[in-house]
Amino acid sequence: MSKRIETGNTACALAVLAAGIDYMAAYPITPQTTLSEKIANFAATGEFTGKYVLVESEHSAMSAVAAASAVGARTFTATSSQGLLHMHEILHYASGGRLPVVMANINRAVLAPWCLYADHQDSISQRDTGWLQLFCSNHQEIYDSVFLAYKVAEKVDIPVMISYDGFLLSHSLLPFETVDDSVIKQYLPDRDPAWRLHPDIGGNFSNVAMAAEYSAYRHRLADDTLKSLQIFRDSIKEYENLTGRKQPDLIEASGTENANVYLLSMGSMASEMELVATELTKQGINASALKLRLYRPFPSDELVNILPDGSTLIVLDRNIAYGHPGGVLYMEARSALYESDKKIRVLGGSVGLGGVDLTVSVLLNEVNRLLEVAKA
Amino acid sequence: MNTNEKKEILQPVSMPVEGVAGFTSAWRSQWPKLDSEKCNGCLLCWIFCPETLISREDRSIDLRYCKGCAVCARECPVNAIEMIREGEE
Amino acid sequence: MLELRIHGRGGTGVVTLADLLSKAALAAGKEAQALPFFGVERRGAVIRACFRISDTPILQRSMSYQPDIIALMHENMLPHARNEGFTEGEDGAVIIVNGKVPVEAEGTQWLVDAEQIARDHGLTFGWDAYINVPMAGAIAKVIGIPLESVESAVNVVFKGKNAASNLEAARDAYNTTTKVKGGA
Amino acid sequence: MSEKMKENILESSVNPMVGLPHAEISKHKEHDGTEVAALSSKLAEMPEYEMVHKGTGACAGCPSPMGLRIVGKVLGPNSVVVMTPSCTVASTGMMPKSCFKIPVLNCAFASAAATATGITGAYDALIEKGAISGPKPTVFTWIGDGGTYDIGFQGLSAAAERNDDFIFFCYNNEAYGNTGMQRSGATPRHAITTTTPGGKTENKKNLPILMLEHQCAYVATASVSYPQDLFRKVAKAKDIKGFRYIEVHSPCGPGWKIPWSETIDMGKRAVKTGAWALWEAENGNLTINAPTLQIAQGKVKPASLEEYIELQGRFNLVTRSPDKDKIIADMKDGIEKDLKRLLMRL
Repeated sequence: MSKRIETGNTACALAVLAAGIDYMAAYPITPQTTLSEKIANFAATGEFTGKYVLVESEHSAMSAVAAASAVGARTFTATSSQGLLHMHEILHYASGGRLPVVMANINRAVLAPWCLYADHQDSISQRDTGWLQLFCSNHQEIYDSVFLAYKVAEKVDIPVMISYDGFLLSHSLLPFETVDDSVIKQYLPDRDPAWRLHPDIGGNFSNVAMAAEYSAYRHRLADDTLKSLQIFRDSIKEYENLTGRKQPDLIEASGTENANVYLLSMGSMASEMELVATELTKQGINASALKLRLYRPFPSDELVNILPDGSTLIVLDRNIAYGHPGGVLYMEARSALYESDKKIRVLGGSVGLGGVDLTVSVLLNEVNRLLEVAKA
Repeated sequence: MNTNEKKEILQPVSMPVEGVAGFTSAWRSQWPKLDSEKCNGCLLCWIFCPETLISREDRSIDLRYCKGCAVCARECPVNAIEMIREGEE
Repeated sequence: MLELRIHGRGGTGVVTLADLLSKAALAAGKEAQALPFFGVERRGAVIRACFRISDTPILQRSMSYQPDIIALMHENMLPHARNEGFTEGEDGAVIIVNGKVPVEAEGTQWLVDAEQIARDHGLTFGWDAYINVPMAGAIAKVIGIPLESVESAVNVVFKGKNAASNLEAARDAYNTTTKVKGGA
Repeated sequence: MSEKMKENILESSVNPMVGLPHAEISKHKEHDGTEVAALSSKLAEMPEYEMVHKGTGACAGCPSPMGLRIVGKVLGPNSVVVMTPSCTVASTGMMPKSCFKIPVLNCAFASAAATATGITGAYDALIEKGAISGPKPTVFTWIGDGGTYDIGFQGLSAAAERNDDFIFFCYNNEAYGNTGMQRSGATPRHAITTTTPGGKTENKKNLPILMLEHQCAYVATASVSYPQDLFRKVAKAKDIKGFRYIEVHSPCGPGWKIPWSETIDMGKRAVKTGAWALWEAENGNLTINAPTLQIAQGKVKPASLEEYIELQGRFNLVTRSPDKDKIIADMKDGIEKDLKRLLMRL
């Protein structure tokens, strides 16, 4: 294990290198570009030993890695924003085909108008593609998430998307600890698929299904997605045991225990929110920040368990759930708490769109505004 | 090939079988009748049959699947194949 | 925690400067964060980068709006720095300038002729000088990162022949950066 | 649009066969004795292996399984195929059944080439790593003209430029057959399709030439009606590493509005009129095959284009047009020019 300080994209590239990827295809897009460039450099120096194909579009990138995954390869691609939207069709294909592709999405705003900066609209627009989605708030999480993603993806045969904020994480430098290759090998042995596209095995992948077969596959995917929650929990524990390093929970709470006010968010904002909770506590409001690490499937049980009866939950989203007030996390949190006996006031807002800088004071203003609404 | 037998196959995969569309003889209104006497063994019927129904050895036709397209009759240079109305001999 | 904001021009190595400072801070056993801000403009355009150094993990993910230190890669970056906002005066931000004479600003100021140092060590590209390495040396000195840590960072970032001249440049800058205004 | 044209369109869309000289079809046989004799010796030597199971869901007389059978004889069981939405996929059989003995990867419409890129690259990586044992399966695609000329062209062009190691087969039936015969970039001018009820007003693209200009390892045009030529070209392609493109002209019963029995005959007419040219090119070096070369050089008189047009219901608006002679003369002129341009590439 060694401590390094690198950009988020380099942290991701180093993890990709250690994860033993067989096949990668990617197309450049800001702010992902430096990630695929970094891996191209690793390929040029011979450190990356897999096949790396420079395709002509994100649609082709996802098509190629999905196909390579069907052959049994451990595959990786990365994109951002429009690139992710361009992949959308094939995202459904990869999950429906139960192909354990892992992808990094460097969160960035989507058209129109053009905007290059951090915004979660790109990944949340893929919410119902059947992909599992991890979010990161620092470089350590980016690095560790790559291994976790492969671990879970290959166990449940569902693709995983790792999202982290463009520029704020992708291009910033932060320290993180790498893990020795031997430990990673132990955590992530070579992929051993039950089926692969090969003449020795045979099979026609994804030909036309009638309603009954189709719905059975889709229900199975939905069930397995929910079941993956436990696989995530177990896989995080296994990683902790192997590395001896504490991992954040699916929803990581920080700040005051038994707080009255909880601040739920994901991505880089979730880190700054820890400072907001501290600031609120200083002002006499017992606050705790909740960092969501896994967005799909949504860890509802964790959320319900953390929140004490009578508390207030403020949810801040870097996205908009059009047609519903606030963003997707707000929607998700309200849905999770509906069945709970606990009486919890939930308020939500969308902030930081298009990379609007979320300083402690900006976040504090929004939280205070929502707390006023809660009082009213 | 390190195939893990224990793991369940979750991918939507079909396996090859004969007659995916059933016995497609139901699709036809005419059937091809080969006159072995006339046949010169050129094998054009064998190569052009879309359903792989004609034997290269003896040009016998697997009528269970024949859709009656008549390409064999059409392409036979010596008119050794005749299309017969379904139900007639 | 100490917050630094660097004002420079695109294509002059500000990103590498941030990389060097971060690695030097890590070598010195500190927590650090470098956060470059990119516009859509290209080479030559005015850019800024934030750098934080701390004894505890850094949780901020936003830019610095009240930095403790302002680093001007060129004297003419002062209006840009003011535009972005910083507290000017004896109790305000410390200013580090690449130049021969101090800039017209209140408060503590450090001066380094990074341009000349770069040229002395052949760190040029066409008409331009690569001032990022000498600036890293200068900033390191002001914020208290030991020279050995800067040297180890230079050795990580640059390889071969480049490393030697850059090391020299970093040392020169570290040793010649002087406080020209204010402070004790 | 004249009233007469409207009538013709209505008539042809109700019954595509109306007005066709059916009775005469069986009188025209495009065989000659020497050709058959040459064919038969080689057919007897072709491998026994059949890639397609009996009893597919394809239309009667469909050229796609005919072509695949020949491709299968060359490539054998150690091969995998990529398919996009097409007639072939629709006739594969429903889950959990498949009519193909080799593995198939069905992918999204625009993804054919990139999918094959992924497969071939993954085999390279996994074989090198020792995760799977060789020999490497032959990777090929079997894609209609829609997935090749139109929605799939970006990926196709890119895979050719990267020289990815697979064979891209386009089976060209000159329309979107699977969705019920809409125009494609491969539909010839004047052809009626469900989206060009007044006849297509644009020329088809010359995609094989575009592929030739990619300077890839091997590019060839072929026809289901010339099984040996197709066999030989696939065999040549099989032994070449890198990107290979083979376009197989595939006359379509419902699309061309011809009786099922006429598939092969129409394919031969297409070649003998010069409307479909047979050629191949290794690394951009062109060879024009018989009988296209002889037609292009004027050594062999082309077959009747009038008949070729008249026999196809999709050209009913031409057949019935008062300007028929002029239209057909223009078509002939177009074919001659195309062949001349092809000769100039030699």
